[in-house]
Formats: sequence, structure tokens, C-alpha cells
Amino acid sequence: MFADVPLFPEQASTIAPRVDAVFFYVLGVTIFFTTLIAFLVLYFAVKYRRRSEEEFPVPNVGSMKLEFVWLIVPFVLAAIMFVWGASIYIAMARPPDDALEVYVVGRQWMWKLQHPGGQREINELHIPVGQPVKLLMTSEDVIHDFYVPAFRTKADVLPGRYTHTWFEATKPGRYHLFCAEYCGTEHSRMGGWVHVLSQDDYRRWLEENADRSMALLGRNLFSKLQCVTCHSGNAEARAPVLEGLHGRTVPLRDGKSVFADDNYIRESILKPDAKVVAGYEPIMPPFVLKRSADDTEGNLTEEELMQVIAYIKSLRPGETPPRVEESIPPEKKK
Amino acid sequence: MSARPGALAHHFDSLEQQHEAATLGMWVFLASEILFFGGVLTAYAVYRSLHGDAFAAGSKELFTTVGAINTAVLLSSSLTMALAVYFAHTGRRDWLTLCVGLTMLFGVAFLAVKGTEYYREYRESLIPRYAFDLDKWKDEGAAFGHRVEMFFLFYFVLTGLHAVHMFVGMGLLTYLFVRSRRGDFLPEYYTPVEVIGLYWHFVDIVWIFLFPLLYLIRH
Amino acid sequence: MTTAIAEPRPSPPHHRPDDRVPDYINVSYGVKSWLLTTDHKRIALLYLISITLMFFIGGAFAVVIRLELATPKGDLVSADTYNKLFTMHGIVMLFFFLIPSIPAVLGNFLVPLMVGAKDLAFPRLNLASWYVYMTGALFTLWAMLAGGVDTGWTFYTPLSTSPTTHTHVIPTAVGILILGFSSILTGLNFVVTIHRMRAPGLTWMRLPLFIWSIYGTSLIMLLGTPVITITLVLVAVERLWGIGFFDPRVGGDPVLFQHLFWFYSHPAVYIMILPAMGVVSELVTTFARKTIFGYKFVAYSSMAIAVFGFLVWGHHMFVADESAYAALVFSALSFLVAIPSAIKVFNWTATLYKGSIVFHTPMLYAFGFVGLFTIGGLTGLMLATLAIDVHVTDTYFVVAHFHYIMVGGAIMGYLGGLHFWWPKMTGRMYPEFWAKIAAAIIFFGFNLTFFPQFLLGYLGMNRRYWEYAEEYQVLNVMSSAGATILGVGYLIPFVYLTWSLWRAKEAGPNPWGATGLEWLTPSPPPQDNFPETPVVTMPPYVYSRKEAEVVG
Amino acid sequence: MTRLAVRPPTYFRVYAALLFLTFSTAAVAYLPLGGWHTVAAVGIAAVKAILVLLFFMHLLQSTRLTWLVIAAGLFWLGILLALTFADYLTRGWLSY
Ligand code: HEA
Ligand code: HEA
Ligand code: HEC
Ligand code: CUA
Ligand SMILES: [Cu+2]
Repeated sequence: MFADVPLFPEQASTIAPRVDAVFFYVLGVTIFFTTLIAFLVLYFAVKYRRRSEEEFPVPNVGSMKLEFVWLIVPFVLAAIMFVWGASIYIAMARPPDDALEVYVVGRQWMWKLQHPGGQREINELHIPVGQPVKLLMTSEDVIHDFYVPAFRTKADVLPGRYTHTWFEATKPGRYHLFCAEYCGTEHSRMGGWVHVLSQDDYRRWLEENADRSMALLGRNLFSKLQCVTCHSGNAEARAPVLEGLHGRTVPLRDGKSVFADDNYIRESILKPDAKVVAGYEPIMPPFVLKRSADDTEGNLTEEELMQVIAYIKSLRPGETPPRVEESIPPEKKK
Repeated sequence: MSARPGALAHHFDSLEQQHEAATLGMWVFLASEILFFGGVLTAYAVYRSLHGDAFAAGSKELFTTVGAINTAVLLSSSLTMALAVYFAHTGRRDWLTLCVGLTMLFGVAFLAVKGTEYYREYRESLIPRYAFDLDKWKDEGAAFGHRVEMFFLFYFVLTGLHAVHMFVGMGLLTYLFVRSRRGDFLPEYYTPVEVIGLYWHFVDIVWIFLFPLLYLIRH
Repeated sequence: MTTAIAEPRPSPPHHRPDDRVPDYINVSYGVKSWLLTTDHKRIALLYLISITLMFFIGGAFAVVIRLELATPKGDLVSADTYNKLFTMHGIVMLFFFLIPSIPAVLGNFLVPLMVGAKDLAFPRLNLASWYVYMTGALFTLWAMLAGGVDTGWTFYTPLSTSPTTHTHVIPTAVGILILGFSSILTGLNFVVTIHRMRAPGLTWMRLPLFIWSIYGTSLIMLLGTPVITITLVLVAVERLWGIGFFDPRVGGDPVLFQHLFWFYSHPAVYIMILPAMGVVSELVTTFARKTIFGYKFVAYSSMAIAVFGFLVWGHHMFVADESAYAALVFSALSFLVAIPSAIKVFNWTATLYKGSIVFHTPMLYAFGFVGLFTIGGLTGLMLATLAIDVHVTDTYFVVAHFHYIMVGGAIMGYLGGLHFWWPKMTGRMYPEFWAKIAAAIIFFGFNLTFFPQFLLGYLGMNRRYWEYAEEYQVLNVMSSAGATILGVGYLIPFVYLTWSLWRAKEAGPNPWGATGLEWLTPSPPPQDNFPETPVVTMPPYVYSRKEAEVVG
Repeated sequence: MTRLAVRPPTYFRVYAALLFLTFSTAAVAYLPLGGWHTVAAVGIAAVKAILVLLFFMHLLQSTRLTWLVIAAGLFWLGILLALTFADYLTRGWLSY
């Protein structure tokens, strides 16, 4: 069981070994002084234990020389820590010019990432090995923090401005991505994976996802299935605006309310009558999952459903596409 | 040491020690107060350095003359307070009572003027968020108006905190007034007058800084 | 006038309680005589009861936290509940337990005694401080009962000001703000007392080191606390008004909040550790029968910590988008503040050299303090190292760092001091056997709880996580197991100290053979401490008047 | 008791000076000083504060300790301002 308890994190970026090196230096100093102090205290305690009640040792006079020794030695050791740590920190703050740029938007409680080629991802990041990647980050609400332990990189993501960080992965693989700044209820779930791909795999991934990122596919479906005819950007329309729905608490007709997570959205599409939003009529037709790709009874596949959901999740204020006026909304079958 | 005077608390050796302790206590408290106002003033300094022109625009909305007059009123109250301490020291009870009374009067005057200013700002839609006329600055862009709003936040928080201190001061002065009429203070013992005086002067000094920082921003 | 030299040998316990002057405990009776007392010693006991209660409340929150974290999935409590738990754990433990612990209990009791005064300079203000403390505590407890608060003890904006944070931010903040006044008033009382009420002959260089450390602590309380007070006011204003200084919409900057918050909250960690250091200086000298090695260095290092402590707050913001240059400055200054701490540790160790050492429980706690504080402090240096902090900030590494210092250091110091002065405060000895057992359990449980957290942190497990990745489970289970042992360890002293009030043997004025003016008084001391103001003629910690008899 | 060396005529003179400075600080705000308005305004305010401290608050007759206490308050405010601005003034120095 203990065999697979990790005790030290993987090193998967160019900066990681450098961070670990200075860490081991400070660790060495720590172990040295802890052992020294512990040893001396115990040794003195035993050696000079009181042997009789009448024992009165010579008073201390102190020693200037010693005082200066233990003033200067720690000072020098600490100065090394500072310079070493600072030099790496400066390197972390300055991304190389040829870095690939990825845009990151944090919000309660998900990461939205966008590649220069338009590929969008949620809570996942695909990057190539051996290529510096620079993240340009901002938040839609509170402070979050983009943290990849295997890369030893971390940077806060703030509302109202851009922050940045960068790294260069050295090993293909899958690494934890965490939100490290406490941001409310689902802080501990605001994470995902960073996939480091070989240059070839990365190119393939880019091609597969060019214009076909989940949300983008979902966007097409949103028009194709004519969702947009009812769910327009207009708050006065017959169906609720779906922008920013995910993560919100939705008041229902029966006075209860529901937290709009993936499952709720899924249910709203497949069984619209199950939970009816306050202020609307239950006119939305249920959409049916296809049992197989060529099932004509159904409307959409599981994968397509995920794309629609991904799209709804990515919808920000003002992003609902314009309504296609000609089309007639699908009706609920009586 | 002769018999213990009535005003001497049990744990002190002499009135001298007691007086020294009380004044030191007040000074230490005032040092702490510097940091209390210092917290907001630091925020003020940061944002003023970032949004200087918006702060200047906000400052222009305030009535400099009224602010200056109020400064004078508060300085006058400091004068009468200083005189009160002097009369306590010299044992002139009636003058002491009069000066404390005058100080209170100036204090009320200051707060009254401040109140009318607040009312005027309300009428002119300068209350952030609740009644704030962003359109006044629409030529400078939407963000600019919000920064002016931020200036007014500072205006209300800073003057508000100052006013709270004034109210506390008024309470303390009332206490002095009652005790001095009762004849509690003697040349040997007037520590409360001196200590409360220190507090009052401090509140005055705060205003001395607030006046230029809020009313006189030019850019 | 008496001459104030303590007999440096244990005095026999008092056997005839009848011929004593009434002590401060039995000078008057009834609830009213306690609730309206202005006697610093009684107020100390009022604080003792209040903070003990707070410690167990905070501890109960910790127990649930550790239970939840025994499994990777969030299965015991909901995410919101968990977030409230660690927030309230942090708030209760820091503001309502650790910050007042040594200053308000031991400081209140000892400062007048140690400087040879009859009371603190402002006894009524002292009582008022306790009431203010209680008001703040009740406010916060009420907020907790009403549903709690989930912003983390750090109240970072915009999370704390966001309308989507529905919890009781304002009442909690107001509770802490009220508490701040209590801190300020206590600090003020100490500063004035130490300046103005020292006994004749008690020069600064003759002060016990505990007084020096309390003086440094008071300085921080006086000059730091007002800033957190005003900052919390600003947060409350922003929440109420719906617009505020940290709001990006009006050009505000959330990072400014962090500056103002840490301007107090970093120095506040020295409010927690300095008094414990003072206690350890007393313990080490008494139980080694030695003058402190390098008195001036230890005394001035307290002042250095108090002052330099204000220069380093930015080390909590290395990844928070403060400018890289500011980060460099704050990192460098953080190392500077480690030097005076190092001086203390080395001087304590050197004090033991050629001492005459006994292993009474307080001394065991002092040993524990020195070891665990060293680990906690040196891991603080890792955090101060910029590159390392980027990796471990907001992980369990930080959690381990501060628990090592606060639980391993400060609480050990507090327990050591409590045992040491328990005979003086209550007139009774504690049971030595049980005390040693408890100390051992606490030491073991503590390390088992918090050592695995260093590993977890470096592995990348984030703090304030309700759920965590599977691979971290084994270490978490160890930590949870340790916490259980630690909890039991803390219950034991609670039980036997309470028991000792009625059943234990009487202590006598100076059971340890310690120096210091407080040991000249009977145990417990009479209401006015000293019938006549003592006169001091010697530096502190003079144990070896009988140099002729020195062994070795 | 502290010896009060200050007598009413001094108080009135100080008061007159304070009023004059209040007037001048308001007047200075309308002079074309370029970027120096803030410096002038805060400078004058500092002079006024010092007058109040020295005379009204009897700092002149007070012990060194009192001076020290005020100095500490101001010094700590200085720390707060200086290190906060160490952040704000160096932002954007590092371009990327
Ligand atoms: C009592 C409490 C206490 C104390 C005394 C300290 C002491 C120190 N702390 Fe700690 N700290 C906390 C409580 C405390 N801390 C808390 C609560 C947090 C988290 C807050 C939160 O985010 O919730 C924190 C967080 C924290 C951080 C931020 C971490 C992060 O969030 O990223 C940093 C970074 O620099 C830091 C550094 C230090 C340093 C350098 C010291 C130094 O003062 C330590 C000095 C001591 C020694 C160095 C040991 C003795 C010396 C020797 C034996 C000689 C050898 C010495 C040398 C070689 C120099 N602390
Ligand atoms: C003085 C300060 C102090 C003290 C003493 C403690 C004590 C303990 N802390 Fe504390 N802790 C903090 C200050 C402190 N902590 C702070 C500031 C934070 C950060 C909060 C934040 O992020 O905002 C924190 C966070 C924190 C976390 C991280 C939570 C997270 O980030 O998700 C954890 C997790 O293990 C933890 C555990 C413990 C444990 C096991 C103890 C143990 O030492 C406790 C032992 C005590 C007991 C177990 C009580 C004994 C009593 C009983 C067992 C009986 C129960 C009683 C009744 C029900 C009547 N603490
Ligand atoms: C005939 C009009 C109509 C069509 C077409 C329609 N909807 Fe709806 N939808 C509604 C109405 C009305 C509601 C609100 C009442 C309810 O909850 O059933 C709603 C509710 C929802 C909700 C829950 C919204 C909330 O605020 O909680 C989701 C999600 C949703 N629809 C998704 C879709 C998707 C995806 C499609 C297309 C695949 C679609 N809808 C097509 C009318 C429609
Ligand atoms: Cu986002 Cu934590
Ligand atoms: Cu710190």
C-alpha cells in the first residue's frame, strides 16, 4: 500500500528542477539546524541534569564572539537563499519571447482556456512538450489561482486585469491542474488536467480541434436544433436566457430552487418538465438521445449533448447568437 | 509621602505618577489612532496616485469655502480647548467651564456645517451608488465617472470617520463640562481635562489633513 | 522597604492557611465580585476561562476538518460546511484564542507582579478590555450559530464582498473589529504600566525577559491592530454599500486589501510567538538555574522582531500579482526578521550549557517549543524564498509551517507557562505524572498530525480543499490519526488542572526556586500584590549566590 | 504635574498663525504651481499640525518619551505607505 504513496512531486517543467534545487538547499539548512539544536538541547539536558538540590552553577557571562557567530552564519546562509530563490523567481516572471500564448479565464468554478487557433477547452489544457507556453489570465469574478504542481508554477488570476505565468513542459503526460486560491464553494473542484503532448500529437490535437472545440460544436448544434429560436438573447422571450446559467441558482415554478450544474442542464434538455423555471411555461419539447448514430428517432447523441452543455456553460453575457427569424421553433408533441 | 489625596487611585504611589500614566496612555492611544486613519489614507494615496484626474474632478464638486470655514471653526475649538487646560491649571473654574462650553459649541457648529454639506451632496447626486450622477462625466468615459465615485467614497468614509471621532469627543466634553461645573478639578488634579484635550486636538489635526486632501485637489 | 531578592531555592509549602492575608481569590466572593473586579489577577482568570472555551470550540472545528479529510471525497460534510469550518477554525483559534492567550492571561497576571506594581496602570480599562473581548467573541459566535462565514480567515476581496457570498461576513468582521479594541487597550495598559510603574531599581536591563517580550507584543498590538480594524470597516462598507475601495468596477484593486490585511496580520503572528518566547526565556533560566546567556541580545531581539515584523507582510503575496520588485524587497526583509529569532534559539540553547537542569513539565514544554519552533521557523524561510513559495503557497506546506509555529511553538509555550505559573495563580501544584504523560502525548500527536502535511504540501495538495486527489490519502489519514491523539492530549491537562484546583497539594510561594518579583508574594498573591513596593537591586535570573558551592 | 509654560497670548498667536495658514492653503490651491499643489497643501497641513502639537498639546514641555510615541506612530505610518508604494510604483517595470 505504501509503495504507491508519492512523497515527492514529479518534475515536468524546465523550472521544476531549479525550484527543487534551492528547496533542497534550504531543506539541508533546516535539517542541519534542527538536528544541531535538538542534539545540543538533549545533550546538555542530560549531561547537566541536576544532581543535587544544592547545586548552583556559575552564572552565564555571555560571549560577544559567539553572539556574532550566530548572527552572521544564519545571515550568510539566508542571503544565499534569497539570491538563489530570487533569481529563479525573476526567470518565472519573464516568459521567453517565442512562447505560445494561451488565454485563461477563471470563474467560479471552472477554467476556460483558449488557444491562439481558436481551440477552446474547459478545465483541460493541451500543450506541446519542449515549447514555452505563456498564459494570459483573468477572472470573471473572484480571485483564482492557476497551479500545476508538476511544473512548480502558480499565479493568481484576478478580476479586472490580466496576470501571466509561463512554463515549458519537459515530459509528455497528464498533470494535475488546481485552483490554488480559495474562491468559494467548489474551490476544491475547480481543477482539471494539463496534457503535455509530443510535438506530433499536439499538432494532431490542434487539427482535430480546429474549429471543433466542444463549445464551438455545441454552438452549431444550438442553432441546428433550433434552441436559439426560443432561447434568444432577449430576456423578454418565451424561454430563459441561458447566458451565465451554469453555476447560478435557478428559482423554480414550485417555489424551490436548483443549482444549475451539468446535471441540471442535462435534465432540462432531456426532461424539460422535471424542473420548470419560475416565470415560464413548460413549453419546451423534450430532446431525445439517439441510441445509435443512425437512430432517427432521437435528436442528438450523448457526445452532442455534452457539446451543447459545454456551449451553454461557456455562454457569457451577450454571446447568444442572433435568432434565425425564419425558422419555426419545434413544438412540444401533444 | 503624606496622606493619599482623594483623586489618587489605590495602585499609584503619587498623583504625579498617576497623571504621567494617564497622559502617556492618551498619547499611546493617539499613536494607535494615527495608524487607524493611516489605513484609509494609504488606500487614498494609492488610488489618488492611480486616478489623480478623477480625484481632482471629484474635489471640484466640493465647496472649498465651506471646508475652509469649517477648518477655522475647528481650529477655534482647539484654541478654547487649550485655554480650558490653562484655566484648569490655574484653578479658574468659571473660565474652565466657559472654555469647555465654547469648545462644545464650536464642535456642534462644525458638525452642523458638515451635515448641510452632506445634504447638499445628496441633492447634487454625489452619493456613490445610491444617488450618483455618472452622466456628469460622460464625456470623459464611463470608467472616469466611476473613479469620481471612488473619490466620493473616500470623501464620505474619511469625513464620516472624522465625524464619529467628533461625536465621541462631544461626549467626553460633556463629561468634562459636568465635572468642571461640579468643581472637581483643582490645580493639583485636572488630568481628565488635559487628556481629553489631547484627544480633541488630535481630531483637529486629522481634519487639518483632510481639508487639503479632499477639498483642494488640483491637477 | 523590603529588598527584592528571591530565595533561589524551593520554599516549603505553606501549612497553615489560616494565618495568611486573604489572597486575591478569597478576598471576596460571589459572581459579582468577579464580574466587576478590577484586579488584574482576577481578570487574567476571566480571560483564562474565556480563551479555554474558545480553544475547544476551535479544536472541535479542527476535529471535523480532519474527519472530512480522512477520505478524498467530500462525504462527511458539504463543501459549504467545510469552508465554514476552516474559516471559523482559523478565526476562533487566531483572534479569540492565540492572540489573547499569553498576553491576556499570563501577561495580565504577571506584568504588574513582575514590575512590582499593585495593578496595571488602568485597572478599569483592563476590565473593559475583557468585556470588549467578550462582546466581540459573542458577536462572532452568534454569527457562527446563525450560519457561519466561509471566506477563509483572510477575508480576501472580492470573495468576501461579493454578493454571491451569502454568509455572515459582516457580523464576523464586526466581532473581530470589536476584539481589536480589546487588543489595543490591553497593549496600551501594558506599555504604560511597563513605562510608568516599575518598582524602584527595576531598570530596563533588569526586567525579566517576559516583560520585554510583552512590551514588544504590545507595540505590535498598538500599531498594527488599528489597520486591520479600519480594513475590516472598509470591507463591511463595501458589502453594505455594494460599492467600495477594493472593487475593480470603480478602479479599485483587490490586492490593496491584501496589503492592508497583512500589514496587521503578519505582525500579528509575532503577537502570537513573542509572548511564548518570553515564557520560554523564563522557563529555561529557572529550570537550568542559570542566568540567560546574552541577556541584552535576547531582550533586544524581541524589539527587533516587533519592528522588523512590520516590514515583511508582502511575503504573503508573492503570487498575488504584487510587483516582482516589491516581492524581492519583501523576501529579503523576511530573511532579516529570522535573524533575531535565530539569536533567541541559540541563546536558549547556550543557557543550558553547564546548567543544573531539571525536567519538570514546564521545561519539557520549553524543549518542545525550541525544537518545533525551529522547524516551523526554518520552513518559514522556505516560504520566504521566492521560488519555493511560488510552488508551495496555498498548499498544506503553509498549513504545516504555521501549525508548527503556532501549535508546536506558541501553544507549547502557553502550556509551559500555564504549568509554571499555575501554582502562583491558584496556590496548587499540578500533578506532575499526568502532566508529563500529557506533554508526551501532545508532542507525539502533534508531529503525527502536521509532519505529513509538509509532504502533502510539497506534493501539491492545496489548502482549503474539501476534496483532494486520491494519491494524497495515506498521508491525510496519518494526519487525521495524529489529530485524534493530539485532541486527547489536550483534554488531559484540561482535566487535571481543573482537578488540581480542589485536590492537589498546596504550592507555597516559590515551588521552583525561581527568581523574579512574582515569586516573592504568597501563592496565590494578595489583592494588592505587594504590601510595600519592593526595591530591586539585582539583574534578573541570579541563581548562584552561593558560588562557593557550585559543582563542576 | 507638567509645568505649563505656555500662556494665553501664545495660544492666540498660534491660533492666528493657524487661521492664516488655512487661508493660504486654500489660496495656494488657485495658484499655478504645476504639479506641486499636493506638496504645498500637505506641507502647509504639516506645519499646522506641528503648531497644534507643539503648543496646544504641550509637546514642547513634554518628555522625550512623548516625542518618541508620536514618532513611532508616524514612523509606522511611513512603513505602511513606503512598502505599499514599493508595490504600486514598481508595477509595470517588468515588461513582458
Ligand atoms: C506564530 C506564528 C508565525 C510565526 C512566528 C511565523 C514566522 C515566520 N513565517 Fe510564517 N506564517 C504564519 C504564522 C507564523 N509565521 C501563518 C499563520 C501563515 C499563513 C497565513 C495564511 O495564509 O493563512 C504564515 C505564512 C508565511 C508565509 C507565506 C506563505 C504563503 O502563504 O505563501 C511566509 C513567507 O515568507 C512565512 C514566513 C515566515 C518567516 C520567515 C518566519 C520567521 O519569523 C521565522 C524565524 C525563525 C527561524 C528562522 C527559526 C530559528 C532560527 C534558527 C534555528 C537558526 C537558523 C536560521 C537561519 C539559517 C536564518 N510565513
Ligand atoms: C492557534 C491557531 C491554531 C490552532 C491551535 C490550530 C489547531 C489545529 N488545526 Fe488549524 N488552522 C489555523 C490555526 C490553528 N489551528 C489557521 C489560522 C488555519 C487557516 C484557516 C484558513 O485557511 O482560513 C488553520 C487551518 C487548518 C487546516 C487546513 C484546512 C484547510 O485548509 O482546508 C487543518 C487541516 O488539517 C487544521 C488542523 C488543525 C488541527 C488538527 C489542530 C489541532 O491542534 C487541534 C487540537 C485540538 C483539539 C482536537 C481540541 C480538543 C478537544 C476535543 C477533542 C473535544 C471536542 C470538544 C467538543 C465537541 C466539546 N487547521
Ligand atoms: C419551444 C421553445 C423551446 C425550445 C425549442 C427549447 N427550449 Fe429550453 N426552455 C424553454 C422554456 C419555456 C424553458 C423554461 C421552462 C422550463 O424550465 O421548462 C426552457 C428551459 C431550458 C433550460 C433551463 C434554463 C434555466 O434557466 O434553468 C435549459 C438548459 C434549456 N431550456 C436548454 C435548451 C436547449 C439546449 C434547447 C435545444 C436543444 C432548448 N432548450 C430548446 C423553451 C424552449
Ligand atoms: Cu478558483 Cu479556487
Ligand atoms: Cu507572514
